[in-house]
Amino acid sequence: MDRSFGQLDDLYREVVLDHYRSPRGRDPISEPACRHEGVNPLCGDEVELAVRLEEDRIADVQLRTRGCAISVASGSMLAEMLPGMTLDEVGRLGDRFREILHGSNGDGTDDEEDLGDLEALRGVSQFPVRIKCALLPWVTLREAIRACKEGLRSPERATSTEEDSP
Amino acid sequence: MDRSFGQLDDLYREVVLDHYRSPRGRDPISEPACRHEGVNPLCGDEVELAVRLEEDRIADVQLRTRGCAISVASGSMLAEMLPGMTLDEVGRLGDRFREILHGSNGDGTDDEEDLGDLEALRGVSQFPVRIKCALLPWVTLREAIRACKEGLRSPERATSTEEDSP
Amino acid sequence: MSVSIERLDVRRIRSDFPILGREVHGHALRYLDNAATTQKPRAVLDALRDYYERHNSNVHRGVHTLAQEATEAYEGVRTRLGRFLGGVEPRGIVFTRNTTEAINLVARSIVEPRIGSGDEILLTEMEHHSNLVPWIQLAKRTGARLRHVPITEDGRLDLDAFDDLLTDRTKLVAFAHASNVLGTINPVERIAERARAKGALTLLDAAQSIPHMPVDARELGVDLLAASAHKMLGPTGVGFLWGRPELLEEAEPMLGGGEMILEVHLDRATWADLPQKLEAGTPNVGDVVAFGAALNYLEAAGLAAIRAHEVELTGYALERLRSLENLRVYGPEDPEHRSGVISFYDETIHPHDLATMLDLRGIAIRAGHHCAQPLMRRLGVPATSRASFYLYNERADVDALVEGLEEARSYFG
Amino acid sequence: MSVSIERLDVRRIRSDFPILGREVHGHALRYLDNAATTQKPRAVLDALRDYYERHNSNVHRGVHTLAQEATEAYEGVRTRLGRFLGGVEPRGIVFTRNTTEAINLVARSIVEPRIGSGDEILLTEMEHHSNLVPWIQLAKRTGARLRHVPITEDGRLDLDAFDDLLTDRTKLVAFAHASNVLGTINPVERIAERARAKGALTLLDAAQSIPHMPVDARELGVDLLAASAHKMLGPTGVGFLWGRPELLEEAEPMLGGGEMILEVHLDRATWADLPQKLEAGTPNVGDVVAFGAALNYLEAAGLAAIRAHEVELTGYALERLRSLENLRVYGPEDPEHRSGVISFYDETIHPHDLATMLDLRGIAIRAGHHCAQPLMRRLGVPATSRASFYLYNERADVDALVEGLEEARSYFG
Ligand SMILES: Cc1ncc(COP(=O)(O)O)c(C=O)c1O
Ligand SMILES: Cc1ncc(COP(=O)(O)O)c(C=O)c1O
Ligand code: FES
Ligand code: FES
Repeated sequence: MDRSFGQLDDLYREVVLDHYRSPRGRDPISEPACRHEGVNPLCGDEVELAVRLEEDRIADVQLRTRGCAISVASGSMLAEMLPGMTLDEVGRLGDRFREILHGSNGDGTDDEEDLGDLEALRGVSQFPVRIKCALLPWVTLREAIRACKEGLRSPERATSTEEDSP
Repeated sequence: MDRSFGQLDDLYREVVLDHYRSPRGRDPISEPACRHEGVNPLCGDEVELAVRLEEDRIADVQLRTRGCAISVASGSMLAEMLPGMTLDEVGRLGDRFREILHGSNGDGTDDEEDLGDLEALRGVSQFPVRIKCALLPWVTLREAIRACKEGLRSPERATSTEEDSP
Repeated sequence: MSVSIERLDVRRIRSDFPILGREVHGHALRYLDNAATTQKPRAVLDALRDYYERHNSNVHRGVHTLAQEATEAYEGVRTRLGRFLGGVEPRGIVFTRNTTEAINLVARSIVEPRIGSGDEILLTEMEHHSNLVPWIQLAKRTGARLRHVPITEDGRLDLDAFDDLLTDRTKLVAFAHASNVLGTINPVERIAERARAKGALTLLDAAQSIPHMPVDARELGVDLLAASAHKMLGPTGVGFLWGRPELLEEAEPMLGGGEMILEVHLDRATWADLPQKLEAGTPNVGDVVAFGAALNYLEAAGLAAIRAHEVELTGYALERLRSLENLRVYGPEDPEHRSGVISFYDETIHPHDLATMLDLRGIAIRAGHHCAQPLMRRLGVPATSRASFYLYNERADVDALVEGLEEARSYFG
Repeated sequence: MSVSIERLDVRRIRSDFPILGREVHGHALRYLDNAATTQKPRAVLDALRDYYERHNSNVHRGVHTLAQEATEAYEGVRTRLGRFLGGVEPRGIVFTRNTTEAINLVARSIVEPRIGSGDEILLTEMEHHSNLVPWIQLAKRTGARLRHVPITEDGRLDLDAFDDLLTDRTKLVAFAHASNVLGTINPVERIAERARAKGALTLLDAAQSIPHMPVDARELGVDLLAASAHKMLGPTGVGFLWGRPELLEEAEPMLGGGEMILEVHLDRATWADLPQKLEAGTPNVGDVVAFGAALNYLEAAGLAAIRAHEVELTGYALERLRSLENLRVYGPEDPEHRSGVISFYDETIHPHDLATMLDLRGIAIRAGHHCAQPLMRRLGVPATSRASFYLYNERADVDALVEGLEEARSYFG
């Protein structure tokens, strides 16, 4: 039997496993925060996410993922990277992340977003049914921010139904 | 193109066509008669049948068939043959007729019913979907007789759903 | 129109259909029962086999490779069908068993929740039982009233009567695009436009049109549309409903079970998004995949070319049949106004006797009420004989039919 | 029992299934997702192809040769299935798309007309969504109340609780013969007997039992029984309901349309006899015919032999899985009390990660809620991993599964 972990290592890179084993963003954040609970309908897994904005910047993110290694790692990376970023920057980063998940290599120009650890999730593009996993925290974040903008402060439960393929 | 009517003639023998072209049993019969209207659900064709019994003998049969050549001919033969027969004889004849329609050749003994003209419908056995056609008047007759026995005198409409195969 | 349309290469097409090489009673099969169901090209049978030999798995939710492949193949046909219908959203397409189930789904899921006694459903006298019985059942459940657009002597819808019958009480107009008995092609756009103006929904029974001519669901202006794969070179067991997604979103699922749910508790449940919401249980994956191959085959042949071929063949058949004395031929005169379906009636020979006689010559036609008993009553006959064409039929089929009919007339006459 | 049962020749059986020769990610496919759907032997695919290449036609009412052949083939499988179920009347068998549709048919056609608010329907905590959602919908329409038999710690029905829950208000007891998650085989006869004594109808969801063991519908004593062809070597798109004919005779058809009628007027209609009455529109003829070949294949292999093979394999798998630490394995201990379905849960590795990892080794298992969300809640897990066996599985499949699982544990642990 083939004992190499070739393709497997593509999906679960060391940095992904590290985020999975010790996810960031678990500490409670101070109010007022906007909350959202996202569900991946494929598997029923859930992310509870809270975000605190300061003007148009993300001040703090907290999240609790009941999910697979991919969704947990993706959420952990998000929690680590986002604080301090403007909403515009977050939007661009999310777009770029979606792109590489759908297998685009970018146009090679220098002004592409720096994906940081998210880069390590590139391998998910080879596992189409798992793309929803990687996007689950992002979709939940988007809804939480929308809730903020609409002045909602109470947690809302909704479903991430973002399509995993174009 | 093959111009022989071989198989066709098996189904539509001359005597069948003769009954079809000038069906017997169309004259009104005197009351009290028992009536039944039979329908072939395959095609929606109908037989209106009236029978007058004298004790356990058939005195008179009248029928009006809106149907195909097979059903019309079968009904016409019935009208011609039955008057004067006892109900027992009619029952045996009907059974024998069903048998040959289902392809049985009988046991070759002498006491088999004489089928008379009905013999000419033997070819129907090679056309399974048409067996219902040949049986339509018989099924209707059975219901009319049942109506007599139950003391019903008014026409009843019902459906012949006799199975065309065992 | 002066669009140049490729002529069908009927000889080549025929060689794609294995069953056409078959003999019946010692004669080459001449299949003229296409309104009942159509034959299948090798490409469809290959797709079916390939699916089961290489990809078969249950769809959705599965992580393993076969499950992913099966899901992609299945959902790919939904997208493909969306293009076939003129570019509609795939989530507005629900796979059913057949046209009949699609119409029942509309009745239960979409019409029933919004109709009450006093409301009316407008049908026509030329409908197939599949577009009559679900409404009879619905009327019984809800107290809604059924009205029917009458037909004219030459077998068209009486549009003046339609205009009168369409009122503020009309909640739905459900009608056939092409009649499976008369061949009549109905003026869908006009009907849909008036219905829309009155605020009534429209459901098009496209079982006899989509297989035979270019159909653009949105251009027609109807809200809902139903058809069957088996009448368009696809396998039995697949039909579909297309509907405006907004309408389907409000729909109350007719069938509950796996696949169509979001969250299930013992005492309550929420529904998945479209289209899964309306597809309960394991779908007919294999046949849907094969249906995709049928769509490819039809588009490769060209729907406009198929239509032109059938118009020509129908014109020829009408001409030959009309030359026979004492034969009633139903439906509009002009083949441009009809599909490739021709019903006829001869006083001297019962349709079933004719069908049996033709079968002995290898010619398959249908005899009966064609699931349109009310129309038979309107025509004043118990049954008719019906020949119906498709892309693989040829003039020789028509010649054999007419010759067989003449023979039968002389035999019984 | 000391009946001698032929051992399956698994090697020969495997060679009958083309897909088992396939590679996935460079490894031989090891298909352990049989509870979701099963693979098809060549004989089934040949029957499907032969039908379309030689006999394809619409069924019933047709006089021509193809129509007769198609009708005989289609109705022949109904008779065949009646024998397979232990010799039941063919007219009590209704072909549907799948188990789900069969259960919905029972809900709409049989239970709905005889139930009202205050009445109760008794289900269990281990049901598949297909045997939960139709009743949730029915309860909403009728005001009937749903009750659920709880399960014990080792995944059996709590029969004492059942006895208490079964009352004079219970109109229907609907339950799975074998659980698609726990593998538990439920004591059908005992349940059916008590239900009958209380005057309640019984519906058996046999989707996970009929494919895997001898089942005699009448001996079990239930009134109604549903299953899916695709879980028993047959094609997708076919399921069936068997019911006591007297019950089906009273049924109010769920779907209206062609085939199921006797007489149609514009405003009223009467129904055909059983079973046509409950099959509206063109049926899935091709797949039903192929399903007949699946039944032949299963009987040739022998249902008792299949059962014995699965018990042995399940026993082996349970033994190996139970030897792993910190792995929860659900359901009864004794393989004689369960089907070839094994669900397990490992705190350290998410079922979907495991399924992906195994897939990279060619091993197809299912991860998720298995359309049994309430049961997942009862077990206190969001999802489980599930391996499920069939006649073509072998010990090497179990070995690969366990090895892959150990690998995954060391990878993530
Ligand atoms: C116990 C049980 N019931 C019902 C079903 C539903 O079967 P289908 O999807 O074929 O309708 C399944 C299959 O997943 C099952 O395992
Ligand atoms: C006009 C029309 N509507 C509906 C149907 C029903 O189609 P199906 O039997 O595939 O449901 C037919 C086919 O006979 C038809 O011709
Ligand atoms: S499997 Fe549920 S989020 Fe990944
Ligand atoms: S076809 Fe109607 S009775 Fe023969």
